[in-house]
Order: sequence, then structure tokens, then C-alpha cells
Amino acid sequence: MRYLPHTDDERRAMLEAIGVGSVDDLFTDIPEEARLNGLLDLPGHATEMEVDARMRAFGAENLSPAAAPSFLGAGAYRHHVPSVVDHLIQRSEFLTAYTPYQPEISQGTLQALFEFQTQVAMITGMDVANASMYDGATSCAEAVLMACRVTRRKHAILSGNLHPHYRDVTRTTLQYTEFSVEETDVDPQGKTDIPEIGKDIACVVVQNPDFFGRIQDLTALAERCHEAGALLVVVVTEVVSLGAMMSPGEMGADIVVGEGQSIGVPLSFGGPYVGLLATRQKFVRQMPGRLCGETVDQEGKRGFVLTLSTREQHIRREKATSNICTNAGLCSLAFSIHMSLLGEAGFTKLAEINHAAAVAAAEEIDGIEGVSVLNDSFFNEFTVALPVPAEKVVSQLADQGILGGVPVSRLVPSQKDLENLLLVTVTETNSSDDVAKLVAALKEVI
Amino acid sequence: MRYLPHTDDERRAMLEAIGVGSVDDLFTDIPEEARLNGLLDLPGHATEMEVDARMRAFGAENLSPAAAPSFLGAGAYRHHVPSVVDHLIQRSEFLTAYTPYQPEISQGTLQALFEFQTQVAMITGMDVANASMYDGATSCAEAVLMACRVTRRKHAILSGNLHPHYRDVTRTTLQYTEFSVEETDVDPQGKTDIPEIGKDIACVVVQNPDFFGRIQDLTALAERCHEAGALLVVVVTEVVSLGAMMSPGEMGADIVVGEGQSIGVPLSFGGPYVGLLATRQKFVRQMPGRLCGETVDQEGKRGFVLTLSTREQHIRREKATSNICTNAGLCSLAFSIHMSLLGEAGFTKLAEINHAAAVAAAEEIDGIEGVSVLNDSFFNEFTVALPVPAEKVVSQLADQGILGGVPVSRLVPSQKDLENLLLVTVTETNSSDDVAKLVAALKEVI
Amino acid sequence: LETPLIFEQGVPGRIGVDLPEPKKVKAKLGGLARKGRIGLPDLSEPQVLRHYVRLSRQNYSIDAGFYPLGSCTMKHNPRINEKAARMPGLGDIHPLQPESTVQGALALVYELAEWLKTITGMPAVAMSPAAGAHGELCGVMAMRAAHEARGEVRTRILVPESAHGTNPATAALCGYKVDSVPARADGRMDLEAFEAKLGPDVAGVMLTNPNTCGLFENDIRKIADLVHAAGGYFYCDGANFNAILGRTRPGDLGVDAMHINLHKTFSTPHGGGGPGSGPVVLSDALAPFAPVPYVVKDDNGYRLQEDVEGDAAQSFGRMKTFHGQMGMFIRALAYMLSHGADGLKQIAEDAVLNANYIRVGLKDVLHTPFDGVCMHEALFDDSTLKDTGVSTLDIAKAMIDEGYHPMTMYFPLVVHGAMLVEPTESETKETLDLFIGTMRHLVDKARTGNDPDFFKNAPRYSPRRRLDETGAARKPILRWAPEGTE
Amino acid sequence: LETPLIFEQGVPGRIGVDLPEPKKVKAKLGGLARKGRIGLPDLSEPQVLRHYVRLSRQNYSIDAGFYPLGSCTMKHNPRINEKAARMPGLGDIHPLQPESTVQGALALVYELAEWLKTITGMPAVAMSPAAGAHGELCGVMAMRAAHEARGEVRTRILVPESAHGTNPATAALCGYKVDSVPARADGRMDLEAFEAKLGPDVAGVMLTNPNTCGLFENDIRKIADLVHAAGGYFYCDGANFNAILGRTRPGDLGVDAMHINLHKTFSTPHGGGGPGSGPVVLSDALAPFAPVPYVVKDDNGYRLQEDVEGDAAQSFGRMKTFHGQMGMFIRALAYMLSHGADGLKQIAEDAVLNANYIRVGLKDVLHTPFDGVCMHEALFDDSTLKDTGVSTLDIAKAMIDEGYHPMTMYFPLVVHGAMLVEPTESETKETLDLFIGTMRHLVDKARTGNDPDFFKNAPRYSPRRRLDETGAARKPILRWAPEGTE
Repeated sequence: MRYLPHTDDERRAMLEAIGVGSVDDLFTDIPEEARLNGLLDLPGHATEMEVDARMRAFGAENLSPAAAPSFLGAGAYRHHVPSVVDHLIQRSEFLTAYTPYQPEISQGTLQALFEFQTQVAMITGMDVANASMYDGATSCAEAVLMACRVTRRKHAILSGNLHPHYRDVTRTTLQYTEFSVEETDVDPQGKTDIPEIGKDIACVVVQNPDFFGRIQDLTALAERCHEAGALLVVVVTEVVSLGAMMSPGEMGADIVVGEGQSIGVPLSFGGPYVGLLATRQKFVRQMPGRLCGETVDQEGKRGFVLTLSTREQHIRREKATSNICTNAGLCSLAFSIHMSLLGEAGFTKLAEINHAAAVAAAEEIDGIEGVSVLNDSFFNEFTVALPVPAEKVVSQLADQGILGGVPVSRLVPSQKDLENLLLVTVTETNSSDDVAKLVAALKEVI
Repeated sequence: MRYLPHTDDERRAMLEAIGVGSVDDLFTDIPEEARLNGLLDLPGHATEMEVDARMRAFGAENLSPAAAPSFLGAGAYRHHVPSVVDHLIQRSEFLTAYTPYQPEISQGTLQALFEFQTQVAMITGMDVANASMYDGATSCAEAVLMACRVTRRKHAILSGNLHPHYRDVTRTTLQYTEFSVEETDVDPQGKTDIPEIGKDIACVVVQNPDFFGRIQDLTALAERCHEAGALLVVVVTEVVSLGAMMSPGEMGADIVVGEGQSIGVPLSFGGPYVGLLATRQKFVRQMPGRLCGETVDQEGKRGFVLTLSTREQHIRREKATSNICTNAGLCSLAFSIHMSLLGEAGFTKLAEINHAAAVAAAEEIDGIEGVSVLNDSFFNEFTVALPVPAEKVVSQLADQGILGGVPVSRLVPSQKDLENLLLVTVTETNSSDDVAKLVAALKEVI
Repeated sequence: LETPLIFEQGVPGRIGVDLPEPKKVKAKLGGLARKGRIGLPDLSEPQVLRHYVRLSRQNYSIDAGFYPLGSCTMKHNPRINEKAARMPGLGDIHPLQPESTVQGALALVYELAEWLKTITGMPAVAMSPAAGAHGELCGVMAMRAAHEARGEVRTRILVPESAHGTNPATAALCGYKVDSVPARADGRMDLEAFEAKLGPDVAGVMLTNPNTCGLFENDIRKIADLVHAAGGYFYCDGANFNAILGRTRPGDLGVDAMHINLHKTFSTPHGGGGPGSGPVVLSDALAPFAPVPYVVKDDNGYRLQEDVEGDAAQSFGRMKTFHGQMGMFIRALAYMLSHGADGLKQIAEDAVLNANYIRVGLKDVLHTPFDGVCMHEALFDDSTLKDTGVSTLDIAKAMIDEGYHPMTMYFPLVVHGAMLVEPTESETKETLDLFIGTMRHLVDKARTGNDPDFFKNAPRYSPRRRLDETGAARKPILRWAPEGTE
Repeated sequence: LETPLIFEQGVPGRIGVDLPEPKKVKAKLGGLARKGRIGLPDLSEPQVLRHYVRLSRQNYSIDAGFYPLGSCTMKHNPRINEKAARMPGLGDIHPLQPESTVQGALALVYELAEWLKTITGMPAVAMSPAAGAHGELCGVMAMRAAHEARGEVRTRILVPESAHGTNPATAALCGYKVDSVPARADGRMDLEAFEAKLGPDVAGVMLTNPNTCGLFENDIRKIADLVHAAGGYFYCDGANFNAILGRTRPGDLGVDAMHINLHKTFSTPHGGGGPGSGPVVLSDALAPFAPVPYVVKDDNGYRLQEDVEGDAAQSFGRMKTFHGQMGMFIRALAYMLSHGADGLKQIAEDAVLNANYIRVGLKDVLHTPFDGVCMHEALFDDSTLKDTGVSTLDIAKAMIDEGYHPMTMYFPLVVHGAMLVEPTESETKETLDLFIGTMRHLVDKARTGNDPDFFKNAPRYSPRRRLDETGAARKPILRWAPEGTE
């Protein structure tokens, strides 16, 4: 077997050195009735050629967005990732390194994390960020837990226009804790306001642009939160929007969480992605997740270490503030490399291109008889009201090789009144021709 | 432009430091009438996304052997290359390094070359090998030049069953030198013998297995050559055959040249490939191409350097023995990594699999009515006599998505008597199903 | 040459990504367009490439050397797995495509789930957890959901002293009080103490097996029976599953839930700290409570059960934005296919063989706190270093200069100055022999005591010397800021 | 830890590639099956991976630092080019597929040829040469074929003293005697001497432009006219084409043939010594003699002219097994598309700007043998080091310790202790400033003369110290052999 170096001779020699007669003697602690005799009921080892063919076959049964006009979003976005990003994250020294607990021989990972934290803080308009979380939804749940710790309060208000999965994950994460959440109505028109913020409320969580794509000015809400002693948690699922929009920090957010997948990370059917979490300096010690900090070595040279780990569970055990242990390491590196390539000029221009492409597409779609775009404002994703159920339309478009968008009903199946709504995303990867194909196909199927 | 770092401000500052007014002042040596004003008549710079799409479109217009049962050979062979090979050769330190003229900071490349030389010497059964040439045919031409230098004779005999392109390249390379070649008849039956070897003959060049796939025992020919004071040059176009066959060295060859593409190097429409050249210790100083040798550093540690460069043109200029300057660097690295992965056990087994698959396929093809396999012996490639012109059959198979082999007429267009012959190669990449498809399609079209 | 921060390198006007000109449209940003600069540096592509290549060269990695990091299972990461994860139709598909357009992806997830079920002997598996700790959360939530479904309120969870720190943290997040069970002299959980702590308020036990001392909990069947008799569930931490692959199955040991670290046992790369993936196998008792979404196969092919309804009506909820760490699933399945039934068993045997070979090779110079054979990792304490002035940490740092990544130090907490060495099955006998020789040399050197600075000043040959971690924590600098600010 | 040779690592029985069992058949090897062992070592995949990763870490590379190697044009190698070369339908197609199945590949080669023709202003291009020197051979063979076609026998070829060594070697291989033309004091070829040497036996001239002193041959039009008037052809060595991209075209300068190093000017990676690619552009006079094969576009699409017949009846033959370095063509075209007309011109301008910036930055500490602006490389001599005991070589080795690859040394031969610095357009002003500072520091240090060992013992921080090259050549060890043999 190509990955296993020992020959039978070597195994024999090693068993002898250990002083046992056979490899079975090393497994005698396993209760006899639980020992497996013979092999698992699985095929034998496969050659690389076979594995390659098998994997290729799985891939061939999917319709790749690279091969189809594709307008999918709703929390995961297709963007062009420069090839240098994927090349770099595959370097052995990044790919096959462990968590940088030994800083002397991990400065590469550590400096990259420090730079990542800085980039995330910059684009969100916050003071500090952590070294990443699993994904956007888990970041959101952790932000609520963090807000509860900061405010020593137990309840959170989630906007109904927060991505349904983010609400689900937050609710799931908190269900067995002493904390609870309430949710406002789902409202594609964006007219529902956050109710009164009581003295027991730790935080209000809103998404911007919201699930339906609408952009809101959150300044007033931030003030209401602060007056009530609560924190404002702002969720960003399309991080490219931060290149075009006023940052959550500027609007007064206390914690910003988001999904960083758009920058540097492939769609990969939903994961692995990279959760972002940024906050104000004063809340640093209540942050979940890993943090990398600057320091000096014995010779006074600048270096970086994982820090504030007293918050973490391997030190505090049952008093730990979260059970988060790994971060999204390599995905945060990809994010950071892509962001470094973009820079200020590239990141803002990428946002501009996305917005402009989406505005142009929205106009065309809005011009279809019987179809209307609900949004007054949006970044690169907007809600289209169809005269028929969106799920069916999407399915018909798929038959024509077009990935036409995400039906709202897929994420909010319980609300019949939303079943005609379709979320459409347009990015720099969509040509005018793609949009024309979508428009033509929509006209045909409705 | 993403690859060019200077900003206009920087350019201005630099021009000022240089003391010229504009960049045009740096180009005044160009005669005015030859200066280009404005831009070349070419499109402007493209984004990576555009380049990616453009290249993908070129690829999409080809029928990839990965997507079709494919039986092509005749000097280039499809084999499975383990993914670790391509990963490693893309490491910056290998990919973007220059020729290792500064050995202190090039030990990686140098040690790999030393290992490559050793591997090539081992599989060919020779004492030493060089660090690679452009490809098999250029190696062949260089071997003839080398034989002329060694023997101080001026004529070479090329077997007619040497790959036609190898004969062409050798003839082309020698045409303006003081050396000349004569060629024996092309003979698919393999009955033509090498004529008498006169005292003016520097070398005899034969291919084994020959162009039609036939395997010969060259021991007697080697003796004849040596008696006549000539060298025997053996050409190997399918290097995997060396895992199954007695080596040219064992048969008495003086120089072995070959195409190393089969090990580690993708088909890539014909290049870049990796030319092999190995010989006896006594001829070392007459070898063309780069050589890497072992030595020690100031502290006595083992290290490697390019050596015997006094043979090379940057030292001897017009007295240089060849104008070969670069080698196939990265391709020889790929070869060496793949060979290291295979090892003795893997290389011989790979050869065994190829041979067995080809024997099985030859039997099936030979069983088709009106079709016969000409070879008594072969490795993984054999000649099939069809009842109709092979070129037409191949074209019909291609229409069905099958790459059915190489018509002999494509390489020897002048001989009408060979037009029904088809070269068929079967490797470890061909499934039994592939062969069944070929057989079925052949039955249909003939 | 030192590598400056990326923020110290840019010049406005440079660009690392060419982009087309945006269409001219009237902005619809609701009047909320960004006004100020973000502060990101502008670099060319070659600059960025060089920056990260240089950074990478300051890292140690498995590809470059031996990484005997106990409890982390740092094994070979095959490149075919990386290739597969990037194949067209796998790396580039969107999680919310219509199911009809992702049948291959769903089939792949389903097949991986089937392999995991066969390997563990368990009837169900929840695929979505993103890491080991996330998997623990999944398993314990399923336990709590099951208790609640029966209308039971249980408040305590039993965890052995030697457990990974995430175990108590997870229990706490599920609202349980953690009750710590002491270890016996042989390094296993004290069965009597365990039994004494059981009661109707005990939700279950969280046990790592093989445990963090590298030992198999040989009472495991009794533990399972006892906890089941008390109405509790048995959560097994699968971090060390590598040791028993194909030799025993959690399903045969009475386990109700176990997470599997795909990034340990099944070799998806650690990536400098992630991403991981932690599917959780579940017993029949816990399966109905598994989180959504999951893949279902029926006559029409594969579909996703995405909502808490129908068959999933008892699901405890959703753990992740989308369906799970697909990129890791692809790699793990490629790894499993490559090994097959024979290779998987060989993994465990060679991993355990290697650990015991190291244990025996060092036991006369480093004290093993527990007798007998170990599983896939060998645990030593610092008793032979007593009075030498050289600590476990010093030994670890000296190893860096010898070309090794240090072993795991000071864990498990139950052993003084613990050194936990996990060689994995990937390493050759030659590497182990060299390692044993080096470690013997270092311990000898420590015990002769004539060169204390050798240890205190290690490492010398690394990109950085020892770093001031205390200073970093006291006044944390967590981001770069332009000069003159803050 | 030192890295042993791969042959010192294997153990029989290990395997790095799993292979299926061969079919059972009766061998048809003509009784010539291999009998003995080959001697190759057997290793596992992780061992091989680690071996090469470790080897790679002993290399310098452009990706890791500045590589101011004159005459070599070590510029940024974009990764999109690597990606493109591996795309399905490009990296995996066979050279002898039916033309109908490779129309995309033929179109790509054709398009690259069109770009090269436009950029050089030449009417034809031979794509198959595998490297620069191979391209020279192609060009000079075309010259000879053209003379022969006219029935002329010419025996001499004129080459300036400062030429690349491959130039005379190439001429010799084409049966020509090389007649060396001296340089003028300003570093260009001496026009009068040149004219004096012309005659009816002169086949042509081989001139590098910009020349190897980094200077543009400003008499080039006169040179072309003179050689043409004498019935000869003008071969231009295009190694330094990077300097004049988009600013002038060989076609406008009277050139008959020029090779283009795709691995220099168009950035296909050097790969530690290859593979290269050296297409040759040809004038109308030489085009009919171009080697086969080449791509032809007609109404039915693209086809290959593979034989010396028909339109190619005057072709001088074939230079390579197949059609050319396709892998390099893909990368070069991707590079050209990425730059476009604007970017290509900017390349030359920035390359020349950078070289002059270094020239001016160093000219008060290092002597420039020729006055005035340079093109894309700056040439210095060692006169300011005279009597310091420090040689050009010493400076070069000291540069290694400062984190740089040395510049080209002792070339061109016409300048004493030459140092040829080519920064390329890829480098930032910061990098150049740092480099200038370092070089000034080193020259200052050499001239103060108080630490000669500093130079003689450099490099110190590289994987190896200075190596014994003389010993290596005296008794060459060119392969590993098992102990006890030889």
C-alpha cells in the first residue's frame, strides 16, 4: 500500500524489539467480544488511477456552475479566485502544518493569521477580528453567546430577515444553554422594524444586505441598542459588499460576523468556508476562537504567537466560553491571499463591478412581463417576484442548463406567501450573455 | 496590470533619479525609422478570468484521451502519473529556479539531477547518463554526433525501423556537418538486417522495440559493431519497456538514447518531453548536455555541482561539441519523482501490466476477421494489418470518439505498401472495456 | 531578509488582480455607498506571491519532517485527495443548486456516510459538524434531545480527568454539569468511581477511547452497560480512532455517539489549524435526533433532508450554514477508497506498532507512567528529568533544533510534565530509529547537566527564537495599525 | 538533518504506487525478458514526497527572492499559465491524434504564431525549436538552406566578440567558420571592421540585440543593409528581446531570423534548467526553408504540414520528435493575452527603467565600462575592486548571504570581471532600492579591505558553503553506486 511504508520484515523486527509475538498482542486490551476478526465488509485498497476515475465520475454527475449561467447566492457566492491563491495554499508548509502552537517554527501561519485578522477588522470597520470560525452561521451563534457574556444578559433578538440557516444554527446552538432567542417576522418588503429592546436583551442581530438583498442604514438601530445596553450584531453573508458599502463599524455595530467564502474560497457544495468575527477592542477578552498576537522573540525580533488562550477550553475546561477549537486555517489563508491581491483598489472595484452587473441584470429581469424586482436597494443579490412558484421555475431552468437562482421557499418552506420569490445573484463571473440567457429562459417558462 | 508593480509616480521618480525626462529617452538608440509609435496591433491586456475562459475554450475543442478510449503511441505514451508528481514540480523552488550555476543555493535541483542521472543509467544498463536533452529525437541526433567524435569517423547507419521522426531529426541535424547518415529500408516484418559495417562507420542506430513494436536481441549486432570499431546506439521510445526487457546495456549498447516522457511527463500534444542519453564511463568526456557531479563543500559536506562544463559552448565557443544548452529540467525532475515512486517493484510491475494488457488486446484484435497482428514479439505496442487504409479507419473511429491508434502512413507517407498498417498501443490506462469498444468499432468500420 | 507585513509593502496604484471596467449604472446602494478608504495595501501579483512563499518557508510541515504530535494524528496527506477536491463538478458546485443537478455530490456524501457506518458499526451518521469539537456538540445535543424526547431532565455528565478540554466545554454548552471521574493507577477510568457517580440525573458519559494516555479503556463494555442501565448515553470521543480502525468498532463497544475527525483519522490536511470535519456516528437510540441537513437515497436518486420535519421531525436542529465540509468529505472518501478494508486495518496496526516501538525504544531513558502496551501514542512523564533543571518544554524546544516538531507537551494533565508521542503509520522504521536516537541523546545530555544553556536557549536554528507569550497576552496586539494610530 | 540520496533510503517491499494485478498472459517479449534487478530503491509515497519537499527547500527561486541574473530574464511566472497548461484537452492530448480531434490545440499554436509575428513584424515563424540554442540552429540552417537553394556556397559567418557562446557553436554545427568581429569602445560591434570582413563567402551575421553588454546596436539598420548587400542574411539572437517589446520590431530592423526565448521574454518557468522553447521568426527570404511541422489554416480549419513536400518542399527538415513545446506555447500565449499590446510595451519600458535605475544607483561605486543609458540590463566591471583582493565571484557569493541570487558573472567576456544585472520589470522600486543599498554596502566593505574573510568565506548561510568544482571535474562522480562497487 503506497501510503504505508512498513514491509513485513520490518514489522517482524519491530514486534521483536517490542517483545511481543504478533501484532494481535498489541490489541489485547480490546474486549474479546468486540474484536473484529477478518476485514471490514468494504472493498480492498484501490490504485490512485481507480480513485481518480471514481472521483471524476462523481463530479461528472453534477452540473457545474462553471459550465452553466449561474445566479445562485443566498449565502454562498461564485467569484473568480486568482490561480495564485490555490497554488499558494497547496504549498506543503501551509497545507500540511498543524495549528501553530510552536511559534518558533510556525511564523508563516502566524503572520498570515495576524494579517487576516487585520484585513477583517479593516473591511468590517472594527478594531479587531479573530483568526476565523467554521462558517458564517456558526460565527453568528458565537456572536450571540459572546454578546450574552459581555452584557451578562440572556436573550437575543434575531431579525426575520437574517439568513434562515443563520437563525436555525443560532437557535440550535443556544437551545440547551441558559440563553434564548426571539425572532421577528420574515418580511421581504423590509418594513418590519425591530421591536422594543428590553433590559434583558443582550443583542440584536441583523443582516446587511439582508436575506432578500435589501440594504439598510443601521445607525439608528445601533443607537437604540446602545441606549438599551444591548449590542448590535451585524451579519454579512456577501463580504464583497463591504467594498462598496459603508461598513458595519461605521454604522455602530459592536460585533460583525460574516461568511468570508466570497474571497478566495471555492463554493465546494457548501464547505469548508470561513467564518468572520470582528468586534471592538474593549470586548477582546470575550471573543471566541483563536487569536494571533504580535510579540518579540529572545533576540527582540518581531514575531507572532497564538494568544489569550486562557479563554480556551484546554485551559479552562468546563468554564470555557465556547467549545470552538479549530479555525478555518487554510480557508482564512486563501481569504487573506485573495484580499492581498485585490488590495484597496481591487476590492472596491470588484464590489463596484458586482453591483453594476446586478443593477443591469435587475433592470432586464424587471422588464419581463409579469415579473418584478422587489428591492429598492441591493448589492449583488435581489429578490424577484414571479407569477408562479419559484421552485418550479428553477427546476425548469436547470433542465435547460441554467442555474437560475435560489427559491426563497427552499430556505423558508413554511411560508406559502413567499413561494413565488426567487433570489438572483449576479457577480463579476456573469457575462451579459449569461443574463440574456436567463431572461430569455424566464420568459419562456413563466 | 497585475504583473507590473510600478505606479506612474514611481516611474516618474525613477526617471528623475536616472536623469532623463521621459521613458522615450531610454530608447533613443533605436534608429528613428524603426521606432514603433503607438501600440502593436493586438488586443489590450486581459483579466485572468478572460484568459482562463479563453484557454478553456481552446481545450474544449479537442478530444482528450482522458475522455476517449485511446490507443495512441508511436513515440508518445499515455500513462497514469501519480498526482504527487505534478504537485512537487509546481513547488516554487523547483518551478521558478534557474539553471543551478550557483550550487550553494541550488542543491535541490542538483541532487535531483544526480539522482535522475543514476536512475537513467540504471534502467538502461549503462554507466552514466546526462541530465537530459530536449526529447528522444534530439537525443538520437546528439548520440550520432557523439559517436562520430568518439570514433573520429563520419558516417552513421540508421535502421529503417527507427522512428521516422528520429531519422528525420538526425538527418536534419547532420546535414550541414561533415557527417552523414545512411538508412536501411523500412520493414514492418523486421527481416532486414543491418548491412556490412565498414571502417568508416561511426555507429549503427537501432530502436528496440522498433517502430513497429518488434523486440530484437541486439547482442550479435553489438558484437558486429565493436568488431568494426563502431558504436551501437540503441533508441528506446517507450521507456516503460525497460522494466520488462533485458536492458540495452546488457545487449552491448554503447550509447542508449530515448524518450522519457512515459514516466512522469504528460502528453501535452508532443512537448515538452525529456530526452535521455546514457553511455559507458569511458565516453563521459564526449557526452553532450549538462552533467551533474558529486563533490564536497568547504566544510567537507557532500554536495553537487554542474561539471565537465569545459565541453560546453560558453567555454569553448566555436569548438563546442554541440550547441545544446538547456536541458529538460522540470521534465527530468518529473521523471525522477515518478521513478522514485515506482521503485524497482513498481517499475517492473508497471511494465508487466502494460505488456499483459497489450498481449490480451492483440489477441482480441487479431481475432477480427480480415485483421491480423504482424508482431511475433512486442512490448505494449504492435502493428495491425487492416484490409483498408489505416488513416481512414482512424478517422472513422475518431468520429465515434475512439482514438484508435496511429496509422503508419502518417509517419511514412511515401510508402503506399504500408498504408493499411495501424500502430496500436495498450497501457495500464486502458480498461478491458476500452479494448472491447475498439474491437467492436473496428469490426464495424472495416 | 525579514518579511515585512503585507500592510508594510503596498503602494497605492498597484494592483494584483486585473478587473474589467464596471458597467455604467445608477447605484442602488440605498445611499449607503462607502465613503472612506478601507486601508488595504495595494500590491502587484508577484509581490503577493513572494510574500506568501517566504512566509511559508518559516513553517514546519509534515511534508518536510516528522511530526510526532500526540492526539493530533499528523499523517501523510495524499495529493490525489487534493486533486479530487478540485475536480470540475466537485469543488465548484453551489450548495443550493437544485438536487437534480448535484446527484453526484449527494452520492459522494452518501457513500462516505456508508463507509463511516461500516467502519464504526453504527447505524447512522450526522455529516455536518465542522470539526471534532463541533462533532462533540452534535453528539451531546443528540443525547440531550433524546432525554428530552422521553421527558427526562438530566443534569450531570461524567467525564474522566484525562479528557480533552473540549469535552467539558461541550457538556457545559449543552447545559450539563461536568462530573469528573478519576483515573486508576493503570491510566484507565476508575470503574468503581464511575459506577458510584451514576444516577438518574446522569445524562451520559464522555469517554475518549483509546484515551488520551494512549491506552485502550478495557472496561469499555462494562462502562457502556452501566451507563445504559442508568438510562444514560455513551459518548465516545473519536479523536484517537486511528488506533482501532478495522480492529474493533464503536458499534460493538456499546457507543451511542462518536465523532470522527476526518482531518486526523482520514487525513484531510490540518492546514495550519483547519478546516476540519467531524461527522458523528449515532446509535439507533440517537439517530432520530440527528441534525439537518442529511442525504437520503430513495427510488428517485438522492435528496437532501433540509428541514426539521417529516422523518427529521425530532432533529435537534441545524449546526452549520450548509450541508457540511464537502471539501473534506471528498478527501476523506478518496483516502478510504485508497486504503480499502485491508489498508484501513493496516493503518491501525502500523500506528500502534510504531507507538510501541518508540515506547520501548525510550522507556529506559524516559519514564512511562503506565505499564504495558500502548495504542497509537506513547506517553512519557518528566520524572527522569527531575533535578536536571531541564523541563519538558526545554526538551521540546531542543527537538526543534534537531529537525523535529515537538511532541505534545503537558497533556494529558493527569501526568506530570507529560510528553505524548504519536508517530502515526506514515513513518518509516528509519525515521523512528533516528528519532529514538535523538531523544536518547537529548535526555542523556539533560541528565549529565553540563550544558543547561543548550536547552534554555533552544531553539537556535528556527526562524524565531523563543517568543514572549506572556507579553503577548498581557498587552495584546491583535492587528496591524498604521503608524501614528493608537 | 541532511537529505540522503533517494538510493540510500529504500527498503525492498515498499511501494510508492499501487498498481493493479497484471492480466495473466503468455509473454511475447521474444525471449528477452529482464532477468536481473535494476537496482532502483523502493519507497513509500510519503517518503518520496518528503524527499523532494526537503530538496526543494535547498533551492533559491524567483518566487522567494530577487534574481538579477543578466541575460536570463528571470521574471514573474504567473500561476494562471500553469493552470492553463494542465487544462483538460490541452495538457493531455496526444501529438498524433487525428487533426479533426485537435482543432483547439492547432488553433492555439496558430494564434501564438500570429502574436509572435505581429510583435516582431516578421512574416513567418517556426514554432518547433525546443530552446534558444535550438532556435539559433533553426535560423542558421534556414540561412544555409536558402544559400544552397540559390546554389551558393558560403563558408564564413560573422559573430561579434561579445556574443553568447551558443552563437559560434551553432554556426559550427551548420558547417560555418566563425569570424569574430571586435567591439567598439562604446560596446557596440565595430561597423568598419564588420564591413571589412564582409564578402561573397559570408553567409551572414549573428548579432544579439540588445547586445550582451545591455546596449542597443544603434547601427543595426546599416548592419542589415550591409549584410544584405553582400548577399548574406542577418540572424538576430533574441535572448534580450524583453528590452524592446513593443518599442521596435525585428522586422523593421532588417532581421532575417530571430529566435524568441519563450522562457525568458514570455515567462514560461525556467524550471531549474528547462524546458525552454525557442520559436524563430523568419523573413520572406527564409520562410520557405522553415522546418516541419507547422500549422496551416485553411477553409477546413487547421491542419499540420508534417512532411517535406508541397508548400514545404524547400523545408530544411525536422528538428524535434513532434510539433514543438506545446506546454510552453500555452503558457506563453496566456502571458501575452494577459499583457496585451499595452502591457507588452510596458514590460520593455519598465525592464529598461529598472536596469537604468540600478545603473545610476551603483555607478559611483561600480564602474560601468560603457557610457550612456543601457537597455534591460546594466553591465559593470570589477575595476573598482582592483587591489582589494575581492573578486567578482566573491561579491557574488556575498550576495547570497544577503538573500539575493548573484548577478551574471564574467560574462560578457569582453569586459573584465563583468557583472551583468538584469532586474526585469517584475520587481518593485523598494526591491531595487534595497538591492542597491546592499550592493553599495558590499562594495564599500570590499574597498575598506578590513575583513577579507567576509568575502572569501561567503556564502555562510546557504545550504552549502562553496563547493569544490575543480575536484568534481577532475574525477567526475556522475551517479550513485551501491557501496562496494567501483
